[in-house]
Amino acid sequence: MNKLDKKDINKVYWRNLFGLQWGWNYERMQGLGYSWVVMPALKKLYKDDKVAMSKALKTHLGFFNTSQPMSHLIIGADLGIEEKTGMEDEMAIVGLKTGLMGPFAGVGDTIFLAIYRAIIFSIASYMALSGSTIGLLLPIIGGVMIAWVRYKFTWIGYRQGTKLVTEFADQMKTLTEGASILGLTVVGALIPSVVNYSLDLKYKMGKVTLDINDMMNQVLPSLAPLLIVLFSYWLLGKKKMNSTRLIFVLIALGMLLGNLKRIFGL
Amino acid sequence: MNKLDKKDINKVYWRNLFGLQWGWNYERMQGLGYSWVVMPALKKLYKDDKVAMSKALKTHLGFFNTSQPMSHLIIGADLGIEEKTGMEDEMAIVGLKTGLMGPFAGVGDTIFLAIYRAIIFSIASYMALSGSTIGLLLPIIGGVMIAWVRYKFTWIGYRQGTKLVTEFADQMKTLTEGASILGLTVVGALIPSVVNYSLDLKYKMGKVTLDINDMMNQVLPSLAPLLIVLFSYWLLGKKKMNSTRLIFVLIALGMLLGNLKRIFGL
Amino acid sequence: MNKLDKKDINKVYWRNLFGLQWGWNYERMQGLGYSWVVMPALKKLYKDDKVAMSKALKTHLGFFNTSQPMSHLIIGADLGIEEKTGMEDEMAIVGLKTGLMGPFAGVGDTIFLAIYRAIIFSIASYMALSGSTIGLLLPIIGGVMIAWVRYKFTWIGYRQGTKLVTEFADQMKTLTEGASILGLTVVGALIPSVVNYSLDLKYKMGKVTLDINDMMNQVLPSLAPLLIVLFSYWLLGKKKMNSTRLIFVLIALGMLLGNLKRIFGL
Amino acid sequence: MTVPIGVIAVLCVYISLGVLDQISMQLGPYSPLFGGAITGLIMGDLKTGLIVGATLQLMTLGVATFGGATVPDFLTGSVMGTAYAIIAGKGAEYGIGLAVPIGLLLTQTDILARMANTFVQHRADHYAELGDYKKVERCNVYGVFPWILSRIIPVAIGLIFGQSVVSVINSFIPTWFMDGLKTAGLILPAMGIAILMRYLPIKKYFSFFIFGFVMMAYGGKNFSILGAALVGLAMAGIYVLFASKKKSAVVATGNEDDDIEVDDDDEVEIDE
Amino acid sequence: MTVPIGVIAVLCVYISLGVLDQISMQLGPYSPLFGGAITGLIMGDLKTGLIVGATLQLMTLGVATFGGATVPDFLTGSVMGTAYAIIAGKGAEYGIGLAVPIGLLLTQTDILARMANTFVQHRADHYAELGDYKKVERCNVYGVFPWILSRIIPVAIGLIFGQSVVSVINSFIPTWFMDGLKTAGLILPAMGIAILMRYLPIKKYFSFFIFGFVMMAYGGKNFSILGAALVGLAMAGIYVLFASKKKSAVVATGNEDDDIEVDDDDEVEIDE
Amino acid sequence: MTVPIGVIAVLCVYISLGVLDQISMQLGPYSPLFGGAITGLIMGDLKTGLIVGATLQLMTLGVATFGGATVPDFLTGSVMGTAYAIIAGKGAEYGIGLAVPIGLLLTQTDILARMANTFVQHRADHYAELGDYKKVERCNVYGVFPWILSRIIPVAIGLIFGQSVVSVINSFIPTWFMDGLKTAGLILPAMGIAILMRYLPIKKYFSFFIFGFVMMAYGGKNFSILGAALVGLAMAGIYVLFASKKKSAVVATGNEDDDIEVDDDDEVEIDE
Ligand SMILES: OC[C@H]1O[C@H](O)[C@@H](O)[C@@H](O)[C@@H]1O
Ligand SMILES: OC[C@H]1O[C@H](O)[C@@H](O)[C@@H](O)[C@@H]1O
Ligand SMILES: OC[C@H]1O[C@H](O)[C@@H](O)[C@@H](O)[C@@H]1O
Repeated sequence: MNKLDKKDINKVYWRNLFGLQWGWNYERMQGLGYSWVVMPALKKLYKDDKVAMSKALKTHLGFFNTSQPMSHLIIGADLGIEEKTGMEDEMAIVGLKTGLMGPFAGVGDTIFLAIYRAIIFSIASYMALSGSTIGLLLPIIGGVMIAWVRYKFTWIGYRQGTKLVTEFADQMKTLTEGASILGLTVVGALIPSVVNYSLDLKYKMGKVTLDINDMMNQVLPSLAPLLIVLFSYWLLGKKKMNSTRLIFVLIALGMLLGNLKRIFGL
Repeated sequence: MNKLDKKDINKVYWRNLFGLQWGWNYERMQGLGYSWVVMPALKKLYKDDKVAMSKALKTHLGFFNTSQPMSHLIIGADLGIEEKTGMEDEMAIVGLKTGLMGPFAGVGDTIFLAIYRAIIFSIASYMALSGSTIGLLLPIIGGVMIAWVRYKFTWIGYRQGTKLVTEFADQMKTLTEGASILGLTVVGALIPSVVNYSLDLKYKMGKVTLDINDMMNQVLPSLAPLLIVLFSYWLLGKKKMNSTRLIFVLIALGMLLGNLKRIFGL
Repeated sequence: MNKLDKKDINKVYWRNLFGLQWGWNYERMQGLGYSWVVMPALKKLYKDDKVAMSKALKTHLGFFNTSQPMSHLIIGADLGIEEKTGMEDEMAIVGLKTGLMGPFAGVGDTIFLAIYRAIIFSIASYMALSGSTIGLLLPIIGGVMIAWVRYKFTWIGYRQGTKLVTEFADQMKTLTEGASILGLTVVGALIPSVVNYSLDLKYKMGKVTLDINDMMNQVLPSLAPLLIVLFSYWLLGKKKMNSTRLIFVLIALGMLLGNLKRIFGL
Repeated sequence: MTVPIGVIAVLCVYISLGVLDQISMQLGPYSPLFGGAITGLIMGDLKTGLIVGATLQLMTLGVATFGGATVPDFLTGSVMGTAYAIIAGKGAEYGIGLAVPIGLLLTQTDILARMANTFVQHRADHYAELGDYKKVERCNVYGVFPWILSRIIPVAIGLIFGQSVVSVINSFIPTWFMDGLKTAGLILPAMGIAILMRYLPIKKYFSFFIFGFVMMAYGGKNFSILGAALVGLAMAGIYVLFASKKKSAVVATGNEDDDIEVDDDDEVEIDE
Repeated sequence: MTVPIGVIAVLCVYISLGVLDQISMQLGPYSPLFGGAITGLIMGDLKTGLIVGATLQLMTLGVATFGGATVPDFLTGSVMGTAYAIIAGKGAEYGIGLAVPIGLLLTQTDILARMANTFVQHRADHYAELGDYKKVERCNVYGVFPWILSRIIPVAIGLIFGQSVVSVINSFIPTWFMDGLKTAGLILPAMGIAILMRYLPIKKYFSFFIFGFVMMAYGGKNFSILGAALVGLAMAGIYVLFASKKKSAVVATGNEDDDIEVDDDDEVEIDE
Repeated sequence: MTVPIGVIAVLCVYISLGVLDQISMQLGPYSPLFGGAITGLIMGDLKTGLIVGATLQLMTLGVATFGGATVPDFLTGSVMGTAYAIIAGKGAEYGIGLAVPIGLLLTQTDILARMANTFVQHRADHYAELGDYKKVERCNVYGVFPWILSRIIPVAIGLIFGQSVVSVINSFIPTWFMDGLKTAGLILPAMGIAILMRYLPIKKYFSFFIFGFVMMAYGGKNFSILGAALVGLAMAGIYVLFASKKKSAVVATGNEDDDIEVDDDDEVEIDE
């Protein structure tokens, strides 16, 4: 009774691995990609049923956006359902996609975009700075491992079908919060390690030299970077502020801070 | 209908900031100060009602004691109530004052006396030891910020009135416990940083010198200070022991420890 | 009405301190020892009642195994019950012994075998390595303190009797979990401190020397020891694997790792 | 020194692979680190490339494109910064200084690509209605062109006129401006971090943010991001432990949930 | 060297401000740190003053007057210790050694002041009954005099006879006594800490005490009280998080309470 | 150099006390540390003994006999390793290298002793049925002989033929084998740790394992096992705090359980 065979699922996996975002656009984001990814399966499932095929394609060309690695779970589950009930229960499929894409984006971006990258690439970069190119292998190895996880996700999604939706949704909140805790710890740690600015302001009074940066570090190490981050965080909370504008604010700040000596005539 | 205007409340704030403890005495502690602080408001509220004024004054001359920064909340709330109902509901006012002064003393002393001081003055002192007088600005800045908090407290108390009593009481326990956690962490950290004693006892056996202090630190760094603190803590738990007596015990101990070399004839 | 006097209990304590495991064997483990330990009390309790004595002895010669320090609580409680009701309620006694020996073994071994030893003997060893024999006193002092705890346990068990069973059982789970947390923290910390292996593999490419161990430590300090431990842990989970076989695996691994230079011809 | 046309071609191929990597697997080529390294390798100065790339990478660790947000194109920045540094022969720092504003400038081309693809999306809708599934599929494939062009064009133009650009920079841009850019580069990573802070529930979990900061601020050279991540993982584990305990505690008065569960494969026969 | 009468007068004014600061805003002048610094400044040896003041401050970090308890008067101790050190020209350590017993001795004058004010309290009661509110107010103002006198008198006397006091100390007090005092000074901070430990619920929260101690004991020079306080704050935050979750969990089976609440101003438009 | 018969006798007495200590109080003599130290003392080279013993001890910190499991006999290994090192005059490292395989070899004698005692157990059953309680008691006492013999025999034989054993080792065993043994010694502690990990609920509480590892891995020389244990104790304290709060929260809606309980002896009179 299984209409899809192993090869179909695997084909969908490969398309998802590479092409989900080729057609990314502001209107439907990953919508075009989604339809391309599932196409090999759709062709199999609805080969005798033009009406269903057209309905399915319309659905899958719609707005979709989530974290790429997590998308495999959704697409897998989608195929599982469509294999059993076709497009009969369209609401179930739309519900699955739109219901999960939000929370999955949250967890997935936190883990795969924020944390994974911060760790792997900071190690690789420090190794590169000390002249070793071997560190460049780290992201490659990590990437292959993630591809493997994405493969597993596809099959888990496909096999569990809707069961996944309800079960994952239950655990999602706890997982998201766990990921947030991990994420915030890393974010806090990033400040002293990637914002390497230190105030270049020394003030001579008679024989004594006041090093403002030393004094700030005596209060709290990396105080200056912390303040700049908190300032940026606060700015981002303002209406009319966005990350691109923030960049210009920070460049202006850099122009100022980089010329303190000139400004104060020291 | 508001009998008190902004100026009245602010006058009370200023008096509270400076004079709550001028008349501090063992019998009523901040009782005399309290009546002086609220006097400008009392005069306004009861200017036509000698009886109420006398009742109010008697109430406010009674025993009162709490952490100064927190007192603003109580005094603010007191004014809020008296403005609405006068001294009619005397029990409400007495209840407010006596009910909150205890827990507020706990939280306030922990935060403003213990923790705030330990942090600000330890930083300032270390800066002073390295020759910089700028550190002296830290407590001044901190103090001004606390004065601002106290100003806010006055108005929050005044505006919320009795609502404050019930709401704060609810959160008080959690807040107190949070403050205790913060406090105990700092207290633990204070031991190695402010008890700088190290056992001055070296013992020569043939070619080898036994440094008792080194050996203790090998077991646990700052073991000697920890033991002295635990001993003091234990002593304070004894009947008949108080902090003044503890001082003399510690001086005696110092006389002993400071002369170990002489005693052992090394 | 007390059939046992202080001397009897103390005699049992001393026997327990030294001889619970003299007759240790694979069939009944501490069974023989148990009967020897409680013998002085049994003789007193059943001196006129051959039947009861025989029944008691048979019971106590049965399988028994727990952490030695904890055994005092069980033996104490056993005596307390037998003093009151003799062997009438045999099930209560058997239940006490078999019910508690398992969980007590868990907590006791964690605290007294794993954690206590790791701490005391690591300190003593580091002191020995720096030439001082005084560190050898540490385990002696610790051992005497444990003997004292065991003495207290005997009396607590004896006085509380069955009450102990129910109360302790309640708290046992929490206590066991607490001990596990403590234990796992120490276990994690043991890895970098006692597995002192570092990969001896340097690779020369032109002027640059690649130190594999340095590179691993850049990723994570003590990565090699961690990997070896995780590998051992994983092996122990395999069917047919036990700790003796693990030793041979590790020796083989050592033969390999210790000759890496020879193998690679560096 | 002008850049040989062959080198420019190879770099254009690389940057195409890079942008495809960025929107799919994110294996590595999409990162400023690789951008610098590979440009350096191709142009014969690997070391400069590694330094420019690694420094830029560390500066942008927190910058990621969440929810389709556009961020500066630091990959192209890294490639061109490295190239200019090698052309000018002025060292890695010069390249880093240029990479930042280049990355910023190219924010716009990324946006153009994402907009352009709205066109293929609509074509796909059209073909879907006609029932021409082949062409629907082709639409997504065509989507790669805007992505690739948005990277190739600036790189090609930038490198072809490389020598002139460099002379302009060297003669017209005042040092205070370059100093300012340098400092801007040092504080720009704050943006990535601030975005992450907005993205994560920091008000609720500020505690963990503090932990991370304190560990790294005081731990200094002895500590690392991986160390912080391990601690974060441990704390997340404790959180989940308690969160799930609480739930069952409420439901079932917490009886069986916190047994020490030992799977079969957990048992260990520690004996001969 | 005797202390000029002008200097004594200025120091008396300062100590008056100091005690008023102590019982009100606690801005700074009330602290041994300021006491040493200002005395040093006035007597022309700021450096000695800073060292005496800072050392004394660190020794008494945990000493605070909770619930009206009397503690040694280390402010006056700091002022006079600094003054004697400068008069004797024997360096900061000499001053610190003297400051401790002086502070201890003056515990008594603080108690006297607090007792004396019982008088103004009773006067105020009296006037209140008469309805003379002006005078009631004046009573609280009069309360400052006992406070001020309790500090001015010892400082004035001590400094007027400064030279003689110093000679007496130098010739009559044996070195073992001074050594003992010095060591006593080193261990005295234990008192402040022990008081705090009694004051806070250490039996319930001993864990946090251990954390604080371990961080500082092993962290050593790389760590600081502010670092410990930040960690403590983070842990308090977690505690409050769990405490409030638990409460609502029991009430409402924990459904809506732990959503990631995002206020409006939290949203961030990360785009062009 | 051959080992004088008197020395062998003394070491046999010591090893007997050692094994009895191991199965009872575990005061110290049972530990490799003492084994090395005492052998060194008796054979006139305390320093070598201390190093062999301490190193072996650190290598086997996690190795303990849970639930009657047999582990290598590193006490005997330590005694004989030290003895051989002194005989051969080749330094502590040589001794450590030998101690490991000796300890491993003697795993078997421990097992024999534990088996042999099944015999006395059965004798005791027999006498118990006869009602001869004296003899039952004696059976347990007889149990010490297998224990003692299992240690004395290898030590005696090993030391009597010490000189020959050493020559055999020196001439026949290749250096690659000794190198391998040395490395094996360095990684063997992993076994003890792995056993502990199997023994404790690591899947549930992996967080604390990570904490311990990270602290020590990054803390390095500045940290210690006692420090880690204190942190572990603190975390266990917090766990118990929350675990008991939760329980009462469910039962009693958490009203009175988390008061700050202050016993009478907690009060402190902080005053004159
Ligand atoms: O946020 C979900 C998702 O949104 C967009 O598609 C891109 O920014 C992805 O990188 C991201 O993972
Ligand atoms: O304890 C509350 C309060 O008591 C007294 O009034 C003084 O010791 C204050 O410093 C303290 O804040
Ligand atoms: O596990 C309980 C107990 O089992 C055996 O009797 C021995 O291994 C003891 O060391 C251990 O304490």
